[in-house]
Amino acid sequence: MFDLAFIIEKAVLIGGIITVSLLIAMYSTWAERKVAGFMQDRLGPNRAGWGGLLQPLADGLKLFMKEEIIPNASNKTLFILGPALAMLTAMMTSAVIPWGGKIEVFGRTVDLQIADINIGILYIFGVVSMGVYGIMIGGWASNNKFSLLAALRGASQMISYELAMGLAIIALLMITGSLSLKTIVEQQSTGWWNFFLQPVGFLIFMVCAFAECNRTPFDLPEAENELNFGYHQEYSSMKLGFYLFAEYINMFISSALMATLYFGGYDIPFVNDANLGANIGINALAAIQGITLFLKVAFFIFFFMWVRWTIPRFRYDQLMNLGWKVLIPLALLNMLVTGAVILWLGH
Amino acid sequence: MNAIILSAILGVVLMFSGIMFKNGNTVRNIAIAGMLILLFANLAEMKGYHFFDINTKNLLSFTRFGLLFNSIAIGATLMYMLVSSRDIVNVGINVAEYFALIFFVLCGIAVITAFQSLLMLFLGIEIVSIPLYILTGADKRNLKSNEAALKYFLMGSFSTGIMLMGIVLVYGAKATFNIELMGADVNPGRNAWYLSGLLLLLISMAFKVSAAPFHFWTPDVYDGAPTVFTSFMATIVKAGVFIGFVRLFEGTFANSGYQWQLILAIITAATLFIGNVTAVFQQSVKRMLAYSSIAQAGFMLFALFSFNSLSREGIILYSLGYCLATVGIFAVLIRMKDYTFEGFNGLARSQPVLAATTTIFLLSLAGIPLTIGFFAKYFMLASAIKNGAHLWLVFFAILCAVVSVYYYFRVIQAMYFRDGHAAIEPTTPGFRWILVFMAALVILLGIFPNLVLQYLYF
Amino acid sequence: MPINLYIFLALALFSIGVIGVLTRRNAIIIFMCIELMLNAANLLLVAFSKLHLADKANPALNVATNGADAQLFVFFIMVVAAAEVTVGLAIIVMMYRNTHSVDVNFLNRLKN
Amino acid sequence: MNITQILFWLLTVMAIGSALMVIVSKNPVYSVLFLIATFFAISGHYILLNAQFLAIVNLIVYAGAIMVLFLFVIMLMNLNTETEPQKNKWLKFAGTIAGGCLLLVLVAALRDADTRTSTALVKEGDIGLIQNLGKTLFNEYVIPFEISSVLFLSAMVGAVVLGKKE
Amino acid sequence: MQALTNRNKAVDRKPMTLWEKMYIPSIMKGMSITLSHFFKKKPTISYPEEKRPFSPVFRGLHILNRDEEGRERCTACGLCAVACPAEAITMEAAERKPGEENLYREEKYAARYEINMLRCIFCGLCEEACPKDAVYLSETFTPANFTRETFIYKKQDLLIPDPKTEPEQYQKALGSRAKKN
Amino acid sequence: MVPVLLILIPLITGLALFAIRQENTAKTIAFLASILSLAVMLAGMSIWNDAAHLTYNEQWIGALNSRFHFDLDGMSQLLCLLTTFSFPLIIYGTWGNRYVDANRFFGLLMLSQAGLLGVFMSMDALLFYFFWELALIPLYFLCSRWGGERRIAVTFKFFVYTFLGSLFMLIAMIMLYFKAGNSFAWADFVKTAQTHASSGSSQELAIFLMLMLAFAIKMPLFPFHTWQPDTYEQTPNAGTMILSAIMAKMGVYGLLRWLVPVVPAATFQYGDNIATLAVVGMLYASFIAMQQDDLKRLVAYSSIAHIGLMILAIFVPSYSGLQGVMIQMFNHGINILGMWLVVNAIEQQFGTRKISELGGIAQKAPVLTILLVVVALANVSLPLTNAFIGEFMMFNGVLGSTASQYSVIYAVAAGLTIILGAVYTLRMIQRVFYGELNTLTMNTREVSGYVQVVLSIIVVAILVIGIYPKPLLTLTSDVSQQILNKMILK
Repeated sequence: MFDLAFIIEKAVLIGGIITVSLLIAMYSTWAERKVAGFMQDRLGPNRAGWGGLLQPLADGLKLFMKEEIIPNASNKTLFILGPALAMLTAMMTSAVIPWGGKIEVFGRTVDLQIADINIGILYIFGVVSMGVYGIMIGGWASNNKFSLLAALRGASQMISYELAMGLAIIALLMITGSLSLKTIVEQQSTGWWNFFLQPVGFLIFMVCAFAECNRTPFDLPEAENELNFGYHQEYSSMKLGFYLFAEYINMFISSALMATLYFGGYDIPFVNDANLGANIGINALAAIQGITLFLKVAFFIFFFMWVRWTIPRFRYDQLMNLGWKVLIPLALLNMLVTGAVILWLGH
Repeated sequence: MNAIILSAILGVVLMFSGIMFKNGNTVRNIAIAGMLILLFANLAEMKGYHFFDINTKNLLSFTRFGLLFNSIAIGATLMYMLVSSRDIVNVGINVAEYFALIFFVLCGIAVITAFQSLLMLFLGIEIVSIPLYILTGADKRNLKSNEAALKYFLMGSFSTGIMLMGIVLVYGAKATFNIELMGADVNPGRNAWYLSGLLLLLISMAFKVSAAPFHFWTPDVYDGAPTVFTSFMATIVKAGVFIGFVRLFEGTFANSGYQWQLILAIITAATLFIGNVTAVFQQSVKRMLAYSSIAQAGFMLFALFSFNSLSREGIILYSLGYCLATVGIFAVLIRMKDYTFEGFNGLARSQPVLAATTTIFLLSLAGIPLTIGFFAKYFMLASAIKNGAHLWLVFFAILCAVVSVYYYFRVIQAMYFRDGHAAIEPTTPGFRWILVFMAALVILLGIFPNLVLQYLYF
Repeated sequence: MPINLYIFLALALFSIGVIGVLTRRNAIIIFMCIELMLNAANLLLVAFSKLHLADKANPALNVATNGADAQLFVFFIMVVAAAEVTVGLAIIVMMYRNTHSVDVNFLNRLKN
Repeated sequence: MNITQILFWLLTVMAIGSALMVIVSKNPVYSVLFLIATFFAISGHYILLNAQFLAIVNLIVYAGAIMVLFLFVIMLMNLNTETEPQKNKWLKFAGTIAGGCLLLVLVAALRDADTRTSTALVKEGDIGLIQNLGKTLFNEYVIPFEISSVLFLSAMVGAVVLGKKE
Repeated sequence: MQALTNRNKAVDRKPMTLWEKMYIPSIMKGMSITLSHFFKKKPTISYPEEKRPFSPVFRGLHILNRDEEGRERCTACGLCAVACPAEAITMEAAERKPGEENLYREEKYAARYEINMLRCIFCGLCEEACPKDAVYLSETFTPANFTRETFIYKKQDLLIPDPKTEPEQYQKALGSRAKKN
Repeated sequence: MVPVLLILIPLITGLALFAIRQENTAKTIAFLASILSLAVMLAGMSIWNDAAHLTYNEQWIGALNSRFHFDLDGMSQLLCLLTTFSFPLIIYGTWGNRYVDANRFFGLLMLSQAGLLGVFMSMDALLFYFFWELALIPLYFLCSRWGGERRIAVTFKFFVYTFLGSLFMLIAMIMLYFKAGNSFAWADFVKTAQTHASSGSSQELAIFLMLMLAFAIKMPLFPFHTWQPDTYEQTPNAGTMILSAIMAKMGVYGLLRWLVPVVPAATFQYGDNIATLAVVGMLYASFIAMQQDDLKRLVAYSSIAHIGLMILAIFVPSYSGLQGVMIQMFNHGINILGMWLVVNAIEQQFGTRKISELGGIAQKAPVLTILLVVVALANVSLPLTNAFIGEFMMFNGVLGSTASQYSVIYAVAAGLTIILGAVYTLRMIQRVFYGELNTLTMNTREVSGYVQVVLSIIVVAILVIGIYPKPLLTLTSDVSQQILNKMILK
């Protein structure tokens, strides 16, 4: 009844990916500060460990050690549920992303993907749309009007940009014809990367990804000059840490998604993966593929930070205007053009 | 299909016309022109000219019955716009949107009249309902309007829920959404699903057409909504939903035996009773008309009670007569300063034309011969008599009709026989001419109903 | 799974929705209960779609559908629900602006 | 009990339990959250029935969009427990009884012989997969698909008409 | 009005062209600027490990000097306190008792000598004013501390180490500049 | 052609009158139109007296198989003659009355004439129903607008009563329609009744009861008469005249045309019950009439008694009785017209109708008195007056009828009412015209020339028919015989 090996395999994969996600998120905080420093002609953290590599651990330790404050007037259950949800939804997204080709362990061929479901993209959408709740619940439960305002802002921002994101992806789907991320990656490894077929779509997707992650220039929910500290104003200690972590995990997943959807995923550029695999063995290939993907992801994470330290924050009305009046029409246009081209080529 | 597509397009055109033209009257003229186009298109379809060649995959079927009703609905809306569009402009600032919503409602009605699949019925009803919720609440400052909108909305979506459950159970039993295929018996073991589903459908549709005992929202909503939209809601829309009701149960009830007739008879009787008796006690003409619409729904339910050619003809005539008359009365009512019966005192002296036309409309509603209202009731009663079962209902209906005379004639009495100075806003000659035209139509069709009915059979 | 389990489950949810509509006074919660009713219908539709798919294999039953239509119906229900929510919440907010309450029992001014 | 059955009962309990909590909870925010939980359970049922597309769409549309709107409104209105005065006890009681009766009647009516033997396919059948549904949608059901755009237009217009400040 | 400098520029209020409205070029420009900074050499000096060379005129913490025999030079004349624009210096004079000649160079000495480093502006006027060459400013930074009281430097904080007992430290504290004198 | 003209002349005149503002012009036009229709009617009875001119049959509502079918047979001719004869008299007789919005008043009057004529000529049930209502609605407005103090409530009661009745009639008609194989034609109704006569079928009973109700309310038959005295009292006199002189005949006509031949079995079966009601009603009305102080109410109750006798003769039928009914319809029409004219004249002059307040008028107005006495004597059916012929034939018929075993009792009871009628009529004459002059009647003037002319015409008609009734009797003999043939007799 229960395929034990299968369960173990998946458990290991899940464990691995969670670990990796957490690690990457941890080091994203380090990288963020590092990049910020470099862009501002500084060095960034460099005391804890070599090049400040132990800084995330120190930060984590600090957050753990901090006093846990739950405001009296808050709704306790929801106050705790908020960051938990944020973290949960952030982690869940990674389930459908293919991290590499197949590997052979103990005589089993294992896909480096937790679940290759054929509605992968929709799944991601579903989970991302759940992400709003973490913010909203946390913000509301704090019983602080700034938190609430920030939470509502965040929610409306995320919902608004989800639309454009979806429309951008629809255009992509017209080309791929599949919602499975694995299939999409495989298509790209034999053909063109989708970025070259869908540059506008990618642009839209990327902008929306920024907004979904509440990253600058879309970090309205945390706009400290207007809302003090945003929706997690009342949070402290590890609950705050969860929120911050969730943001970085989101960033990581978004990067992975962008890489997967538009930049060939684990496809090694300029190389025929299959031939390479025949030469160096399937496990080595998977390793290289994994590294390729992580390089791409790293680039996008860097890009996230790069943008953060370049572009100033939007005003709220500008944000909404961009979402509804620019991105959505653009995405629709993109969709129409894509459809027309496909129709034209099809005949 | 002409009407569906064109009404949707015209709705969009009107939406944008609001951006282009700030002047409400321009928008109004566009709307009236659009309505003419729509009417023309639908008449063309009746003559066999299809502007759009679309395979509906058996989801819609454009029968003569549906198309004829559609023409009636569009025509009545045209009349409605001609007499009341000025008042629509006065409701609020979103003039273009109101007109657009009316076009969308017509689109929904066109879908309802042509539906072949329960899916289309569901969509059609929703397309009709949602704009109506909005129109009900269009007078945003007015608390009554707000409440009416909320009430209407909650009741409407509640009944939608019930309807869906009904559809689901019916689907479970018959494995199809197509009302034609539903006649075939698939699996006798699932008959209970089918019957339960039909029952839920019946309840929900009764909600939508405000049949007793599911009518309680109607007076409040009709009273609270801006009067000009009440006029639209209570007439054209209600009749449209009725057509859907009839079409739905034609294929299902009629085949599932006569165990329904008793239920329907009770619903009909209750509707007639409550509508008429409560209307008697109203002090406001608007509320009286709301209750009278319930009472009229009771008569329209006869079309469901007995499925035969007479009932089809009857519901067509009933819709037409009811729409024309009620739209006319409301058009006058909107201009009254005082909505109570006393407000009408002495109207005949100051506004003889309005009083005369209103009288004709009221006589039509009461079902007095020489008006279309008579033939409407005639066909309904005749269909029930032909059907033969539950004749007591016919007598009950007659008694109720007599009761209805009481409150309709109260208005006439106020206008003609009582002294007073009915306060009324000034009217234009054009308005009066249209009213006269409508009254003439009521009488003409009251003498020659064939002018309409022949289209069912040509 | 036996279809009657699904039927009972859906009916239970449906009835809970109905009870909610009848007993609560907060317009938003009433509205949510209506959504619950819609979802009960959706669930049952999907179950029926798979029932008909199972029946399709049985030549003794002449089933007209493979069940895909039911799932599409669910899709349309969701579509409609979304539209309804837009309008409904707009109405509730409008109401709230004027009365600072969403209590349906306040909706009795029309009675007089 | 195999794993499907376990999952079925688990989800059923979750669905009914949270649905009950929706109508029992005093705090509207809790109601919303429990409703979301119900939707999750229903989505789980969809997955069990191999209707993946609907499962996800249910989550995206209902849990992800509709319920967010509800939460939005409730939070903005700051509706607390005290905001909802209690309904008359008897009315409540009557409402509950009425709903219960509805359930009873329907259940009693639907306990057909055929009902007990018929089964719905679980975890099999690919009609719920997106490519099959998509093909049906854009072949057989393209007209309702297009017509529903009218619905959305009017909803949009409605939101503008009702929401815009005059 | 005649502009004083040529740096001011009139605000350009003409509407943006479509190209400008797309923002992408400007975003690119901004991104390239930040990226170029990313690769620029960082001017940071890792302080405790690396130090910047002081300028010859650097004025650091005060020091109360001693003479070659290790006696305090200060006679508590108060000229430094008078000269101090920030009024950071206070002192209390005392008479030298017999037997203390090895401690104080003159008959009078400062029993208490305090400089409030929070007020001090390190202008060096006290150094200029001192006739006995007793106070001067070294090359040491003001170290960080936790409380305000600790920034009021007492005499023992200011006194240079005894050249006889701790000659190395004395030399170090004396710094390079003192040698020039 | 004649039927069409008969309907169109008053109809068009009526509609046109709404546009004419001057009172006298309107009145004159109405009068001329009514004269014109009388002329057409007379022409129809003499020079155009053939089927081509007297029938009109055209397609109307195809879906219902209903036709514009008018036919002027003997009975119709008689009643149309009554109508067209009465209207000029009514208009001329009330020439002195002043009305607000006179044009509308006369317009409605003409419209109701159109309706009445239509009722008497229709051979199609739906058409019959139409005209039935068309006759009612204008009268309702007439009464409500120009009536007395309590006019609104009273006329509304009247309207609701008759409307209820007519709705029941509609149902009966629809049932008959299906029974006759989707046809509204009178001929088809009768044919079906003759071929499928089945006494005791519940449907036939239902039809009978519903039709009976409609006609009973209209005539009115006890106990459906409660609207009548009030309405007669409150309506303007011209309206009262139409109501009692012509409209009451609609009910009788309806019985003869649409009830008796159409549901003969039920008529036969339940004839006794109706006859009993009629007799009770006659007695009741006569007793009440004796108590009345108001002239109008007195005449109203006497009318109930007279109509009761006609009903009795119909439900206890024989050839002689039916002929009596026919001629009595005409006679009662003009007699009561005369009565009303006198009442109107009195009311116009004294502003009151109370018998107790009047007295001694004969001293001052001998012409009026003479004319009235003749009319009143006709009303109590003295020999040599027209009513004597009718009542005698009816009594004769009832006594000679084989249809009921109680015919003798009926005849005796009905005979009693004749005596009672004589009592109250003569007492009224005595009180009002003779006796002492009082302050009110001191200055009595002779009645106006209009009334004198009209009353003279009526008196002449009374005497002529009383002496030489044969033309009228031959006119209806065929019809009476036909009706009798279609009834089931023992």
